[in-house]
Amino acid sequence: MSEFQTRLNSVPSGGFLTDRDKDKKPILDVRELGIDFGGLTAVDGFNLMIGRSEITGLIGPNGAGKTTVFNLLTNVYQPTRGSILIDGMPTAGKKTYQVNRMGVARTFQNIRLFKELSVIDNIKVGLHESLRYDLASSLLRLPNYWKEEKKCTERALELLDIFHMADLANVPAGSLPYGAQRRLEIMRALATSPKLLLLDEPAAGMNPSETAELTETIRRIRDDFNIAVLLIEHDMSLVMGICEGIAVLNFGRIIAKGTPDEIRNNPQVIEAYLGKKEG
Amino acid sequence: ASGAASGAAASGDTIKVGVLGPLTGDVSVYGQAVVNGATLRLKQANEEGGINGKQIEIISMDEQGDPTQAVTCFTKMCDQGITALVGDVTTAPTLAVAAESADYNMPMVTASATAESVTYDAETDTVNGNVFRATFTDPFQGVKMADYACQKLGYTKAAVIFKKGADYNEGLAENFVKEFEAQGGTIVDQESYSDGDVDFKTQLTSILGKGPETVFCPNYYQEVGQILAQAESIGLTVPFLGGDGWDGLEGYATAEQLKDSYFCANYAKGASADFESAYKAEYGEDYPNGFAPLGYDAATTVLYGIQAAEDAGLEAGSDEYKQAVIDAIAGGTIEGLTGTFTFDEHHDPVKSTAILTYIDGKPELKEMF
Amino acid sequence: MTVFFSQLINGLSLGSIYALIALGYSMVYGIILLLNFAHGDIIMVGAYMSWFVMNQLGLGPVTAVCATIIVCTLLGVVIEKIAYTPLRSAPRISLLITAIGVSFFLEYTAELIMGSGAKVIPAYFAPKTFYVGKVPVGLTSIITLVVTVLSMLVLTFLVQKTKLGKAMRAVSEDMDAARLMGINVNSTISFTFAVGSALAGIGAVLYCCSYPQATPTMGSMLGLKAFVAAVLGGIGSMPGAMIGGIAIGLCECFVSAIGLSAWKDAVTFAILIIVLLVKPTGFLGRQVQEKV
Amino acid sequence: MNTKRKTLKMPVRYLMNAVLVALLFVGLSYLTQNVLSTYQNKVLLTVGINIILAVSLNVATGYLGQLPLGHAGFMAVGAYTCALFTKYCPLPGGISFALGLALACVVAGLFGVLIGIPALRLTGDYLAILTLGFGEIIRITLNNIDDVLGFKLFYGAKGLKNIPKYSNYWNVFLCVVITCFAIHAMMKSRHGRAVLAIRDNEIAAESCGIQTTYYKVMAFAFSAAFAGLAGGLYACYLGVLDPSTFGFMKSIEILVMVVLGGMGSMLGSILSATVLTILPEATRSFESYRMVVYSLVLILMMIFRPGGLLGSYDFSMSRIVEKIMNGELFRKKEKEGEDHE
Amino acid sequence: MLKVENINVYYGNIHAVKNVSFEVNEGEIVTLIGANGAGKSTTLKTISGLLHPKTGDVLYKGKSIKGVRAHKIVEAGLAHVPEGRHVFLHMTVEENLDMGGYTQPASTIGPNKEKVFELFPRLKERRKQLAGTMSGGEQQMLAMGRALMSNASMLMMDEPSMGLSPLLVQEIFDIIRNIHKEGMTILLVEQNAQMALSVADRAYVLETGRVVMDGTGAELLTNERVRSAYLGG
Ligand SMILES: Nc1ncnc2c1ncn2[C@@H]1O[C@H](COP(=O)(O)OP(=O)(O)OP(=O)(O)O)[C@@H](O)[C@H]1O
Ligand SMILES: Nc1ncnc2c1ncn2[C@@H]1O[C@H](COP(=O)(O)OP(=O)(O)OP(=O)(O)O)[C@@H](O)[C@H]1O
Ligand SMILES: CC(C)C[C@H](N)C(=O)O
Ligand SMILES: [Mg+2]
Ligand SMILES: [Mg+2]
Repeated sequence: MSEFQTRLNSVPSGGFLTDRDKDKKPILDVRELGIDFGGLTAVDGFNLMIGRSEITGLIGPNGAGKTTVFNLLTNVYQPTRGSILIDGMPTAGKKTYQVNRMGVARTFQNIRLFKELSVIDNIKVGLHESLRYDLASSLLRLPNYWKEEKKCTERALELLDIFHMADLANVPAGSLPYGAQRRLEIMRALATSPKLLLLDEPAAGMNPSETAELTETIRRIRDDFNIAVLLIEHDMSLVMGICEGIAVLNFGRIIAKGTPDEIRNNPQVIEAYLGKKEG
Repeated sequence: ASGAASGAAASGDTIKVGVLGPLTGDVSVYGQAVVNGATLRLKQANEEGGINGKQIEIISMDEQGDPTQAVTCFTKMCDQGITALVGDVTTAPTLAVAAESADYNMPMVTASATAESVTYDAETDTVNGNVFRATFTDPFQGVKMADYACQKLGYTKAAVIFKKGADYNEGLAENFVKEFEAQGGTIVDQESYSDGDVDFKTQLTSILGKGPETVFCPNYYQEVGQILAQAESIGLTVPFLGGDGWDGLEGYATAEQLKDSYFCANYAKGASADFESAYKAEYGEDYPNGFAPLGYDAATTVLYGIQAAEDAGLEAGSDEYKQAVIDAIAGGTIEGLTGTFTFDEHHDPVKSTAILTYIDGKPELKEMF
Repeated sequence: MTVFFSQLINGLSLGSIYALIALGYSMVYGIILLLNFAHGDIIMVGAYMSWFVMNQLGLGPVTAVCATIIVCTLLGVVIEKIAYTPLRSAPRISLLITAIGVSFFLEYTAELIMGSGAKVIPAYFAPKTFYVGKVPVGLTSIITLVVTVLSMLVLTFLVQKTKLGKAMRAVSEDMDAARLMGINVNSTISFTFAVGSALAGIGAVLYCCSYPQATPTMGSMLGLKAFVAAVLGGIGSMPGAMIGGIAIGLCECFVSAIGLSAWKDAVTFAILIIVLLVKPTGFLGRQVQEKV
Repeated sequence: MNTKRKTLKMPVRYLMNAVLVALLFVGLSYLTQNVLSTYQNKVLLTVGINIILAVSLNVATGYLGQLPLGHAGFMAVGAYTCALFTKYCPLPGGISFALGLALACVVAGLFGVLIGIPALRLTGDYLAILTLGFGEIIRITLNNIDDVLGFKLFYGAKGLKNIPKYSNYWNVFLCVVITCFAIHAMMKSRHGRAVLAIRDNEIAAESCGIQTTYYKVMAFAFSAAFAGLAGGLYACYLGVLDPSTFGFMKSIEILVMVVLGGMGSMLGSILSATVLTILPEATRSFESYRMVVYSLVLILMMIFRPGGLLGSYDFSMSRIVEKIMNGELFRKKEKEGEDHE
Repeated sequence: MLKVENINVYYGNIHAVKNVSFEVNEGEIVTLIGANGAGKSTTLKTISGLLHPKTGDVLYKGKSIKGVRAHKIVEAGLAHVPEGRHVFLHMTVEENLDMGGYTQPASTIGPNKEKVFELFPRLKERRKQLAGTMSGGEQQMLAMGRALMSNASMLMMDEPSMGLSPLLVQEIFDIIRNIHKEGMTILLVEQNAQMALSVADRAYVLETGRVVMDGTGAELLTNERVRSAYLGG
C-alpha cells in the first residue's frame, strides 16, 4: 500500500485516486475546509483529494456551496478554516494569481470573458505567464519579444484548432454565441497550463446535443493535456457520463462520495438532489 | 519667419496696435474694463485724425486669462503686424507675453499687471526693456498703505486678509506687512484664502479674536464686498484698508460697512468727467472699475511712443521703429487720467497716489499721498 | 473658547450648504450614476433668477424664492431630457462629458447674458444675529442647517420607504429589469432630476442668503465641493451626503482657524483621501462584495 | 493571423510606418518653415503637447478603464521638474533639455506610482475624486511650498520665470513620436494585454495569473510619466510657469480630448487633440460666442457619437495594405499613423 | 391571447429575428426551443417591449402592443422572466419581490408573497439576504418568484431551468404545470427541450432567427430532426 494510499485513508471521507494515480502525489488535497459569510456557514468540514488525471464531479443542490468551494480553492475568498494543498504546496495566504501559477485554472458560472478583446487575445492573456520577456524588450522590440510573441500566437492558434474555433480568432469575444463563449473560457483556462482545471457549470444554457459535444471535449482535454478536472454541473448526462468520482455537497458539507453508480443510487442524494425519477 | 512676416504686414497707411486681455472667463471683469478703456482711447485718437494722418487699426484678442493662449494671441498679433501692444491684464499671462515679446522687442504697456517681475526681474536684476506698466506695483501700493496707516491714521495694530495664490493680493499683503512693522506697528494676524472661496467668516473670526485696530484687505472689490458683509455679520467692525483693487467696491458694500475705510487708487472716481461720460457714451454703462482708466492710460502711453516713432518717419514694424517707441516711452511724460507720470528705471510709473475714503458709501478723494 | 464655538458655527453653516447641494448631487448620482457636473451651475442660474426677480422686477423675496426653485427644477428636467436621455445606453464616461458640456454651456451663456461682473442679490430677509453666550449665531446659519436636515430626512424617507424610492433604486440597478417590473423608467429618472434640481434651487436661495453675489462661475467650485462631500459621505447615500458636507465645512473652517488657510483645500482633500483608503466607499457608502 | 489571408512580415510593417513617420516629418517641416506663420507654428507646438497629454491619459482611461481627474497634476510635476533642471543646469542647451525631459518623465512617473498604489485600490468615481484630490494637492503645494521651505525656488503664484525656451517643432515632434510608439509598443505586448484584460474583467484576469495591482500601477505610471514629458515641453515652450495653469479644469480639458477622440483609440486621441486645439484658435473671430459654441459641440458630439470620433478603432497602415493585398475594399482615410503596426 | 405576426428584429445591423410568427392561445403552454443564438430571447424581449420590431406586429388580447413601452405591457398583465435572472443584486430578496408587485395594490402584495414563499421555501429563509450574494440557482428562483408577484395573466419564461439542480428542475416544471392549471397562459423558452416539450401543448422550433418547425409537444418529441438536434440522440 503506497504512502498516498495511507494518506488517502487518513482523509475522513476519502478521495478519488484511480489505479492510474494511486502512487502518484495527488494534485489536490483539501482538509476540513470551511468559510462563513457573516452568520451563514456556506462551506464546512470539506475534505477532498483528487489524483493527477481524474475527472471529478462536484454536485449538489443550489446554494449548497459548490461555487464557493471553487472560490476557496482559487483564494478568491479566503477560507475561514482548513487547508488546501495544490500538488503538495499549501495555498494559504497566496493571492489568486499565485494560486493560478501553482497550477489551478478555472471557469466561472457567470461567464467572465474579456468581452472587448478578440478571441485569440483572450487566450493570449491566458498565456501571459508563459511568455518570457520584460517591459524593456517590448518597448524596444528586442528579439526575444518577437520570438516569444511568435510562440504565443502559434500556441494560441493550436488551442483554437483543438476547439474548432480558429476561424473566429479575430472576432471580439463578447459577440460570440453563448456556447462558444463557454468553450473560449475553457480554452483560456487551459492556456495557463494548469495541472487542475475547475469548471463551474460548463453545460449551463446548452442543449443536450451541445452538451454531448462538450462531454467529449472535456474528456479529450484530460487525455491530451493529462490534467485533473473538477467540475460543477447540474446536467446529470454530463456528470454521470465522464466523472470517475463524484462528491455531493449539501448545505456546505459533503454528504456522499463515490462512483457515478454509487451516487446515482444513494438514497440521500436522490432525496436531496436528484429527485425520484432521475433523468 | 516672424520678423519678415510682421514687417511686411505692418507697412501700409494704418498703424496696427494690439489690445490683449481676458474678455471671457473668471477674470474678464478686469479684462473687459482694460480693453474697453484702451479701445476708447485709440478710437478717440482716430477721431482726432489719427497720428500724423495715419489711422490706428485696433487688433484686440481674448486670452481667457490663460498664459498659453496669451502667447499664441500675441504671436498672431505680431503676424498681423502690430507695432505695439496694450496688455496683458493679469500677471500670469502678462509674464508669459513679456517673455515672448522680448524676442520681438515689441513695445508693450500693461494697464494692470502689478507684479514687480513683469517689468523688472529681481533674480537677474534686469529690466524687461520693452515692457512698461501704467499701474502701481504691488510693493508700491503695499508700502503706501502701510505708511498711510501708520503716519496719517496712526494705527499700530493691523491684521491682513488676502487671497493666496494670486500675486497681486500676496504682493500687496507681503509689502504692507514688511513696511507696517518697519514703521513700528504690529501685525496681529495674517489670514489668507484661496481662489473661489466665498466664506471668510473663519478667517475674520480669528482676526476678531486678535483685536486689531484695522484690517488690510488687498483684494478685488467683489471679494472685498463679501468680506466686509461677513465681517459685519460676525461683529468685526473695525475700518478696513485696501488697494486699487477696491475701485468699484461701492454697490457691493453698504455705507456703514465702508465707514472710515481707506484705499489707494490710480484713479479717483470723478477725476475726469470727460472720460466717464465718453465711456458711458461708448459702452452704454458706467465704467466698471479703476482698470478702465488704467487701460485708457496704457493706450495713451503707447500712442505717445508711436507718435515719436512716426515723427522720426521710421518704417512701421521695423526694429528701429519699435526701439524708437520704447525709447520715447521710457523718456516721456504721459498726461494720463490717473495723473501725469513718467517711468522710473524699472519702467514703473512715477505718480502720486490718490487716497480715497467713503463718504456715505461713495468714494471720495481724501488726499494725494 | 468663544472663538472655538464661533468657528464651530461657521463650519456648520458652511457645511450645511455643502451638504444641501451634495444631497441633490447624490440624488441624481444615485439613479443614473452620473457625476452631474452641471449641478453647481443650476445653482448659479438660480442665484441669477433671484437677482432678476428682486432686483430687476422689484418683486418680493417670496416670489423670488418660488421663482428660483421652480426655474431650477424645470432647468434640471429639461437638461435631463435634452442632454442625458439620448445617452441612456451610452458609456458612462460619455454621459460625464455631456454633463461637463452642459456645465460649460450654462456658465458661458450666463457670462454672455449677465456679463462677468458679480451681481449683488438683495437680502431675502433682514439679517439677524443671536448671541449664545458670546458666540454670534446668524439667523441664516440656523435656517440653512434646519432646511438641510429636513431635506435629508425627507429624501431618506423618499428613497428608502416610498414606492417611488424603490423604483428609483431598481432603475439605477438594472433598467431593463425595472421596465419588466412595470416601472416607467423615463418618468422615474425625470422625477429624480426634478427633486435633485429643486434641492439645487433651495440651495441657491440659502447660498445667496449667506453669500449674496452671483457670478457665472460661482457654480463650478460649489459643484466640486458638493461632489467631494457626496463621495466622502458615500455617494448615493442621503445621510452620507449630509455628513460629508458638514464634515468638509468643519474641516475647512478648523484648518483655516489654526492658520493653515493657504493649505485648506489641500488638507481637506488629504483627509478625503485617507478616509477613502480606510473606507473605500466613504462613510456610509454600501460596499457589496462581488459574488463570483 | 487568419491562415488563408495574405499578411505582412513584421519588419515590413515597421519599415512602412517608419516611412510614414518620415514623410509626415518632412511634410510638416516643409510647412513649418515655408508656409506656416510664427503664430501657426506656435499652435502646432501646442497641438503636439496636447497630443502627448491626450495619448498618455488614454492609457489610464481608455486602456485601463479608470477615470483619473488629476492628469494636470502630473503635467505640473513634469513641468516644474524640467523647468528647474534646465534653468539651473550648467550643461549645454540640448543636453540639459534632454536630461530635463527624461527627469520630468521619471519624477512624474514616480508620482504616478506613489499616487497609483493607493488610488487603484479604489474604482470608478472614488478613484476619480481621489486623483482629483491629488492633482489639487500638487497645485496647492506648488503655490505655497516656497513659504514653507523659506527660500525662492518655485515662486508660487508669482510665476517661475527665465526658463530656457528649448521646445521647438523638431523636439516636440520627436517626443510625440516617442510617446506614441512607446505606448503602442507597451499595449501590443503581454503587458498591454494584461492591462486590457484587467479593464474588461479584473477577477478573470487575476485568475489567469495576472498580478492585477502591478499592471494597474504600471499603466498608471506610464500615463503619468508621459504627462510629465508634456509638462516639460510645455515649460520650455512658454518660458514661465505658474501653478494655476494646472488646475482641475486642465485635467477636464484633457479628458474631453480623450473621450471625444474615442476611448482606447490612440489615433482618436491624436485627432481630437489636434482638432480641439485648432478649433478655438480658428474661431477666435467669434469672440464671446466661441466658448458657447465649444460647449454645444461637446454636447452634440456625445449625443450623436457617444463612442467618440473613432470609437475604439485604431489606425493601422499595414492592415489597410493587407486589405488591398487581399483585394478587400479600401475605406479608412489615413492620418498621423506613425504609431501603429 | 398573444399573436406574433412575422416580426423582424435587428441589433444594429445584426438581423436576429427573421419573419417570426406564432401564437399563444388562452390557457396554453407554448414553448420555443432552439440552439444558442437562435433568437429565442430576442423574440421574448420584443414581445415584452424591451426591443421593438422593425417590421411585423405583436397582438396581445387582440390589441397591437407593437411599440408600446415595456412598463405598459406589464400593467396589461404580460410578465417576463428574463434570461440570466436580472434580479436586483443590491436589494434583499424581499425587496426584489416587492418590486415584482410594483404594479399591484399594496393589499395583494402580502398574500402573493406568501404564495411565492410556499413555492420557494429557500427564499423565505433568505428574505433578508442581498440577492447579489445568492447562488445562481437561488437567484433563478427569486427571478421566477418576482414575476409571479404581478398577478399576470400571461407569463413568459426564458430558460427558467438554467443552472438548477435536477430536483429543482422537476420542481420548476411542476410549478409551471400548477400555475398553468390555475389558468396562467405560458410562453416558455427552454434549452431542456425534453422537459419543455413534455409540458408544452404546442411548440415552435427556432433556427438562426427563423421558425423552422411547429407542432404539439408530443409530435416534436418524436420528430427525428428534433431528437437529433435538441434531445441529444
Ligand atoms: N459573498 C457572499 N456573501 C454572502 N453569502 C454568500 C456569498 N457567496 C455565496 N453565498 C451563499 O453561500 C451559499 C453557497 O453559494 P454557492 O454560489 O456556492 O452555491 P452553489 O452551490 O454554487 O449553487 P448553484 O449551483 O446554484 O450555483 C449560498 O447560499 C449563497 O447565498
Ligand atoms: N445585445 C446584442 N447585440 C448584438 N447582437 C446580439 C445582442 N443580443 C443577442 N445578439 C445576437 O442575436 C442573436 C440571437 O440572440 P438570442 O439571445 O435571442 O439567442 P437565444 O436563442 O436566446 O440564445 P440562447 O439560447 O443562448 O439564449 C444571436 O446571434 C446573438 O449573437
Ligand atoms: C486686473 C488685475 C486682476 C490684475 C492684477 N493686478 C494682477 O497683477 O494680476
Ligand atoms: Mg454555483
Ligand atoms: Mg436566450
